[in-house]
Amino acid sequence: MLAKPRFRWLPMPYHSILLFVTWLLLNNTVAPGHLVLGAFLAWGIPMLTSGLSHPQPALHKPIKTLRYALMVLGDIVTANLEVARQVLGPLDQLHPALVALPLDIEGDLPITLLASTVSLTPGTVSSEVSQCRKFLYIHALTMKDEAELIATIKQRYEKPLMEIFSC
Amino acid sequence: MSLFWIPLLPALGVLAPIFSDRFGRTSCAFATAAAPALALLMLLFKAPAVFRGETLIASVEWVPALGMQLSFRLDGLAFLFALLILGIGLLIILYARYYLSSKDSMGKFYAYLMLFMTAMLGIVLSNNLIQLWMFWEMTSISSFLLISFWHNKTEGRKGARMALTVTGAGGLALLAGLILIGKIVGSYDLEVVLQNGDLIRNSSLYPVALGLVLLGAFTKSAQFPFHFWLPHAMAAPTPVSAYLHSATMVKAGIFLMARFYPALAGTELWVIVVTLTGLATLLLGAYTALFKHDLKGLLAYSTISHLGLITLLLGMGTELAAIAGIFHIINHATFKASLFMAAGIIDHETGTRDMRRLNGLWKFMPHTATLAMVAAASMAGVPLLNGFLSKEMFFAETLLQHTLGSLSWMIPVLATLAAIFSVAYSLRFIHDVFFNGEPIDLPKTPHEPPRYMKVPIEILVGLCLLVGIFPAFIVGGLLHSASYAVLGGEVPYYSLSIWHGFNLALVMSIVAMFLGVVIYHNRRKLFKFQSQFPETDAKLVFERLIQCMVRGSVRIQQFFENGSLQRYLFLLFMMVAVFSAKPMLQLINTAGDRPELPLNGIAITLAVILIFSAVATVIWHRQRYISLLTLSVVGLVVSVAFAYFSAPDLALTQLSVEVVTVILLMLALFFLPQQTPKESSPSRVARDLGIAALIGGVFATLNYAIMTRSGISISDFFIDNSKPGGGGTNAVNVILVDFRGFDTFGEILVLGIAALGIFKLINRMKVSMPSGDIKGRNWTKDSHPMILRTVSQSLLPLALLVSAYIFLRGHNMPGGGFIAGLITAVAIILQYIAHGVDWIKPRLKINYQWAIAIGVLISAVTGVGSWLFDRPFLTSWFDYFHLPWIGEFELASAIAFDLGVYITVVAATLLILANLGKLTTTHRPTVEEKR
Amino acid sequence: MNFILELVVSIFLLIGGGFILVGSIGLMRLPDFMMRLHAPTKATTLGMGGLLIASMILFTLREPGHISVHELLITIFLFITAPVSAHMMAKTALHQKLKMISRTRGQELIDPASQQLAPKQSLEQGNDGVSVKS
Amino acid sequence: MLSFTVIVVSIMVVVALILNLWRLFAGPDLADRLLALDTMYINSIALIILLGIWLGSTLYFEAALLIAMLGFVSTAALCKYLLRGDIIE
Amino acid sequence: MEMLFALCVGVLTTCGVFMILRSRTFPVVIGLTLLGYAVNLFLFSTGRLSINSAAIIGSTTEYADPLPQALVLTAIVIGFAMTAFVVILAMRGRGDLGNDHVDGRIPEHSSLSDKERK
Amino acid sequence: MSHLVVLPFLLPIFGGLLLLLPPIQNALNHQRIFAIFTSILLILVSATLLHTSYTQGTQLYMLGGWQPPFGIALVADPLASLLVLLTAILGLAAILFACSGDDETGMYYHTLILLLIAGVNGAFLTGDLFNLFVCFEILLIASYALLVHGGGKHKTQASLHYVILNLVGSSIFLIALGILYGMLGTLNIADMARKLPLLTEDDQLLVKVAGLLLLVVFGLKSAMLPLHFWLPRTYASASAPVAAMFAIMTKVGIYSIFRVHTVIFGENAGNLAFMAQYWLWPIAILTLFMGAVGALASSNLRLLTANMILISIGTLLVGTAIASEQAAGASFYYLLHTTFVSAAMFLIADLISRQRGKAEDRFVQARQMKQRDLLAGLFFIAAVAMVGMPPLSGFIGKALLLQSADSGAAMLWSWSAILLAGLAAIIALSRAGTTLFWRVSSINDEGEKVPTAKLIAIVMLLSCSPLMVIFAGPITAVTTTAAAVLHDPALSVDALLPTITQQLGGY
Ligand code: NA
Ligand code: NA
Repeated sequence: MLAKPRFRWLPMPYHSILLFVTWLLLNNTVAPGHLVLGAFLAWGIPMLTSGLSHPQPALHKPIKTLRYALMVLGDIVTANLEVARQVLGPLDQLHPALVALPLDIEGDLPITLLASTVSLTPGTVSSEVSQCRKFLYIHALTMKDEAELIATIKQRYEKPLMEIFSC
Repeated sequence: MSLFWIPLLPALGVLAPIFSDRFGRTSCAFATAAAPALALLMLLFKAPAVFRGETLIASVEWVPALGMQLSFRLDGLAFLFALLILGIGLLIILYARYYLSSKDSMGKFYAYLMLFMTAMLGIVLSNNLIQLWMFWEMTSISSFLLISFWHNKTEGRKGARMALTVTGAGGLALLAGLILIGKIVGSYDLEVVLQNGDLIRNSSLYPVALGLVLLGAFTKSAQFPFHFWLPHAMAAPTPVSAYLHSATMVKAGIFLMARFYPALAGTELWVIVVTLTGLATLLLGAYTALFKHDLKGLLAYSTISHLGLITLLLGMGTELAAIAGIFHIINHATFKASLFMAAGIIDHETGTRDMRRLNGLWKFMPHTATLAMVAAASMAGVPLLNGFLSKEMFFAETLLQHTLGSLSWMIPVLATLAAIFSVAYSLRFIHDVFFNGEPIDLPKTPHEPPRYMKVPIEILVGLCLLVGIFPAFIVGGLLHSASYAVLGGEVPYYSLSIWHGFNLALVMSIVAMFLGVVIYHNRRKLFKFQSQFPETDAKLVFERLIQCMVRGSVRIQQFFENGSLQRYLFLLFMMVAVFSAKPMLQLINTAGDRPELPLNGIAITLAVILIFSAVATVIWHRQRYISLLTLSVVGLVVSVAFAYFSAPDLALTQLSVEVVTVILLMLALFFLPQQTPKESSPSRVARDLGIAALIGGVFATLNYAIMTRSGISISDFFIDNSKPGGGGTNAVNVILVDFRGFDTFGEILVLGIAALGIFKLINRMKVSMPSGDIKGRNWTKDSHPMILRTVSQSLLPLALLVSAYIFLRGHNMPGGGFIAGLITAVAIILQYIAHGVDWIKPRLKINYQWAIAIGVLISAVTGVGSWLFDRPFLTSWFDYFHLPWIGEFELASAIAFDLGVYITVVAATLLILANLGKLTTTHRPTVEEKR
Repeated sequence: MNFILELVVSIFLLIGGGFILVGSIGLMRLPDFMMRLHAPTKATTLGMGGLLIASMILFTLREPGHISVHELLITIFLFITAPVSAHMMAKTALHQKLKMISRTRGQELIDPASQQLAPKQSLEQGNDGVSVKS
Repeated sequence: MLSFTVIVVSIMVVVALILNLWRLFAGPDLADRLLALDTMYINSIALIILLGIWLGSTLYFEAALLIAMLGFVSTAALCKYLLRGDIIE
Repeated sequence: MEMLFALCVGVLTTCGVFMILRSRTFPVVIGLTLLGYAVNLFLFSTGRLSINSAAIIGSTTEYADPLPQALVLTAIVIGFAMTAFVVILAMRGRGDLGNDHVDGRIPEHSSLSDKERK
Repeated sequence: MSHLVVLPFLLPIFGGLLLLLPPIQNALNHQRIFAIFTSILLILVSATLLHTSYTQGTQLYMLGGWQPPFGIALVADPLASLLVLLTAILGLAAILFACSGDDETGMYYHTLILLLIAGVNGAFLTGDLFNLFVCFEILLIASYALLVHGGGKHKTQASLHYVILNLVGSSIFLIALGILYGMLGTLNIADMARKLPLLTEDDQLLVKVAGLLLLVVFGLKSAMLPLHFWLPRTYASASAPVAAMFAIMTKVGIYSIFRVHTVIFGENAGNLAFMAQYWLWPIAILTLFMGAVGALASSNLRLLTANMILISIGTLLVGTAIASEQAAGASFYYLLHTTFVSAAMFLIADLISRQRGKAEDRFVQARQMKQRDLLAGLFFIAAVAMVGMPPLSGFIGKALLLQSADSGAAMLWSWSAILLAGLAAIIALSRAGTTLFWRVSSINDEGEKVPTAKLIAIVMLLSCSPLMVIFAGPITAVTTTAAAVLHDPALSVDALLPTITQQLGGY
């Protein structure tokens, strides 16, 4: 399941693409000179840093990834409106809770992505991962029902992530 | 030019004993004597010319800046002294051959002696004041070595140190005096000085100059009150005493007075000071000598007394008195040298110098006794001996002078008194040692010394007799030429005959003889009388004085230097405050004429945040973690301020440095206590706040004053030339890599050295680590949180890309090698934080030490590269190129320079932080076990 | 056109500023650390997104032919790092067993969480939950 | 209009900064102060972006980017200190 | 604005100097850092304050004085190197001397001892 | 185009850095040989530079090809060149001495010494005040690292004080620089001298603050009172060759006082002409006093030597206080002398310590040294030179300086202070010598013999003293010229700012 360097001379292809795009973003340009320079850097930097990375599960569904990202973005906006209301509203109506989310997803990167998503979206902050990687401890700003919260997260975020990483 | 050889030969002779020591004692003595003998011969060849009244001068340039030539001058006075130095010196060499025991290092002794002889000759032959002083001080040093020759004896060490201190102090005064004379006259040339006596005497600085010169002379010649060192110099081997205290060292002071007689003498001040000093010394020496039980002690005080006599004569200011003084110099040298040598023989043969034990030696060593008795008689002033003649002249002069006005009669009376004691102690020397019953348990059974040990005494005693009987024939010429030199012109008539008729001087002599015998006869009563006074040992007093000084110094030092950095810093800040506040008090306009920027609420709020955070840092400084957080806020606001005031480069740099610094401080905090105890008293806090506020206020005022003043600046040059001259549009960066690239080069060097130094510090560091945090909670076991690990990993390539971006655009836009380097370093540090040293180590195999060297070298080589084009170091080059499709781009040597900066920054930062991290990795398990 | 541009930019700016302020108000107002953590992590991050979009629009449309998309990078960066920072701080708070307000549910989880253990008694419940789901 | 909005938003950000500073000073725990500092980092990014908009200059973008990157590292390190004491081990 | 700037410099200086006068190494380092900020701001301001005039040729019409900026940049870097050294030296001092007092020993009259010492 | 001027800076840097890289880095012996080779080369280069600047006049080197005052210029006048040569000789001695073991007790010894030399040389050669700051920092950071060389409590403790004090000093330096740039708009020393008279009287007061703050900074480096506290402990705890090398460090401060306060605040400075004199007099006298007190209070030879350095600093400060061309010339001669001799004394103290067992170099009774005569001889020569007694170089320096005092008050103060301090030195050193060498408790043959390399290093330094006497004529000719150049505005200012039509902007 773990991605092995598929090409010796291009150890991290996704990274390289990301870096290439980033370079163009940084320079606000698609001028030929920067295309060349960006390509060079996108190739060279992974060459240098590949030694310093843990092997991670590969992305299998790029399209799904994009869709997931957009969904999260939407959730962030709505989550924030909710949080704003909660923060500015009466505080005694908040019912914070600490919850242990059982994990089905495996692998460092997927778990990290899930944790990050959880932190960015409705009223929850991921606080700790158990050593066995089976539980994600979550703090909720306000929670009505624990089971519902867990189910939502698993349904809305964990499942697509598992699909993306095919695990 | 042959004049040079006279001092030079003994100087070279220093080496002779060192190399000939191994060939036996006699060979060593002969080898040593060769140089002075030759010098003496050369001196004698000059005698006719000198006696004709000529002054021989030989000089070469040496230190023009000091007005110092190497210049020697031989006139009558110099001739007389050189003769004594060389002549008696040769006798001493012979004498010492037998005196020194086989345990003593003869080579060393002779070498010191030659050094001393050179110095003495240098003094008497100098024609330049500074040169004279040079040799003068050399006598102090070499006599120190000679006096302390038996340095395993406390006596020798302390005596030598005392002599050195006193004569050294006098020497320093003399130097000041001589320079003063030189300033008055405008030259250090003795010839010129002696010709300008009136100029000197009329100068307003004359009293000071005279005082300083006399201080030198009096200390050297053991004049009251500086006489105390001389008796303790008797710890030296007797040949040394015989040499130093008869003809040389102590006579140097006398010589000085005689030498400067034409320039300094003749004023009322001179007469009073010199006369009174001489008189006091004469009396004190003569009186004290009688009570000394040590044979050499008696001779020492007698020497002091005779030196006083000569000083008195030179002080009286009449020409004939001066002549008498010079005559007595000769006579004293001869009889005192022989007496010392005799005393040395007695000491050598009996093992003691205590006159209470030494009795009746006549039976054991009649030959030596005879010689000693003749010399002692001369010392007492017995007719037909040379001592009598000069003493007669002395008496005659005391009767003629009017030095003390209506009290002038006291001088002949006191002189007679001194002569009485002089007769008494001479008598004691003869009677108490050679007669007066049987010796009392001597360590050795005395007998005559080796034959040749007596030869020097025989020669000198012979001279005493010859001069005493045929004065004019033997020393007439010598005395005349010396007097000619001292008086600096015509010599008045004087008679060198044994019989001057029955006059008052003769009466004084007879009275002295008679009363001297009477006093000696009744000595026991006198001894008893004297014993009721506590004897003050000058050495003890001196030592106590020195101890007192040392203890005082220690106390002063401990008072000021209490080892407290806070005090040192306080003084530093005080100085800053005083220096900067004083001119500010005089400043009329605080604000200048430059219009100020308008204020706005956002800036005010940011300033408030800055001020509050800074103050909070101070208030919470005992809780170190919090102060670190507030400090970060200060840094953040400063960065924003830089951005606000049009300095994006500075903002970037400040930000990145800030983060690295905070990481560093946190690393340190782990090994340091996490809290600061309360130690300062409220008054201390108030004091510190006061000085801090003062400095802060002054700096703020200065800052305001400068900012509001319009001024001139060279900065337009950089704006104008940044693009055409440096090839970049970011003027700040062009200054850094081009206009002032040298500064930047130095800066990365500093960074590199700091990293090396820190590595050095870390290398042997012993650290203690807390097993829990500030509230005693244990640390978590999760050393590398998974999520942090995962994300940091992905951030690394991104950060590297950003740093490449910052690096490449630096020349034209905010950025550059330094910032890029810090970004890279921070990104890698993040990896260290997230993954730990053990994980990174095998994956990142960079030798940071090499990388630092290579980084700096890249910059340096880029700079040196311009030499190929015959341009100075760090001259930059750039050009624009065109490639199809890609378009125009620029290549500049500054990029290579900046690359060096980048590499150095990365390597230095990582060398510091990564190694600091490593420090604990190996120890960590033990800490965990402890829980 | 110019007015519309300014309007759009202004709206985004105000949205951004508003969220930033909300984040800080939350930071100030909320009663315990874990709750306070929510406000800046979400609101401030989103607020930043608003500002950056405003900047992006402004600099891209102000001059024709000039695009300014690099602000996107900061946004992406913040969205990657903010949850991690929050996670680390939450982890710290759990480790230090910081007090949560009393009505917080699931406080018994603080102990296992701070030691990174599985929640013992809630393990069965968790299993139940999974079984319910399946 | 835009300049007015920028001023208004700046004031909002600055007020946010003040609130953060209050939290930094008030604590009560180290974690609170740390969170306040982290938020201040983010808010200062906002301030710099606003400065860029106000001046119509893109020169300040890098500073903002850098604060984002470095602020994260700084927060991570400060957390690590509270967790482990030793931030690099 | 200049007055405000100068005020900040003054306060930073005051705080820095006061902290430098403390007796333990860590506060002293903090003090040196604060003084460093003050000094950098001071040096920077000798090019006079100006807004929207970064010395990037072509970006504006008026340019701030780039020279003090370059000097401050150098000073920041050097200051960083020096701070790093003194921080490590302070650690070394704690290791070698057993306490973190700047004099390497805790004065006897001090009522508080170094509790953290092991 | 000749690059001679920049070589004394670059050569040690290249040498020092190459030492860090393979193949030299691999073996200590390679490092030693390479370091010695570099320092000998440096001596040759410096001597050539001195010859050039003495015979052909001041050498100006415009770094980066930018004209002063815009770029940084190196200015090799006779004074700077002379001091560069002095540094090179000292460096060789420090490297040579360490080759028999001292370089093994810590890392990077040779590199750090060479980089220290680079910093010192840079400070001597630069004509730019900010670059002087940078060079100061180079030499300081190298000195920090060297100070802890060998390890041990005392070094750590002394370093803490030394480093913190100097960090504060650096801050003050920057403030002063800021004021100067803010008011004069330039960093070039010569240019500052030219622009100072153009300011109004009120504005000049601000510059005066800067000048006095610089005096504090340089005073701290040169250990003048009351900023001297770091010196005795620092020097006494540093390892011997480092202490010897440090002998030049205080001189950098003195040099800077001469450079700044003669050129910028010299004859042409109007109201500010020689404004530091007012403070320098009492400071110099007090420094001499504290030096003398310290010398008398010293309990071991290294401390004593450190205090002797303090006395020499006081003496040199008298030279700065007199502020005449003649005094400057005298001071330069004395500076050379005292640097050689005090460096040698530190090295000798180390040899003595190693042969006296636990007593080390403390003034207590102890066992006899294995090579007492040799060490006593070396000590004697160094001591005689140090107290300024003939026939060694100290006396010429002292006499020159005394001679240069020209007013009655100057004579009174400088003479009495210098001469009395000299007397204290005589007392202290004679006590030291007699105790160390003659108060012997037992004789045994333990202790290491003096290694040849160490002996060579010491003899090299010591022989400079008699050589400075024998060749006093030519040497004083150089120092006199150096002083003349420094005091001549045409040479020290105008000649360094060639034909620029200054287009000055304003704020
Ligand atoms: Na007797
Ligand atoms: Na560690």
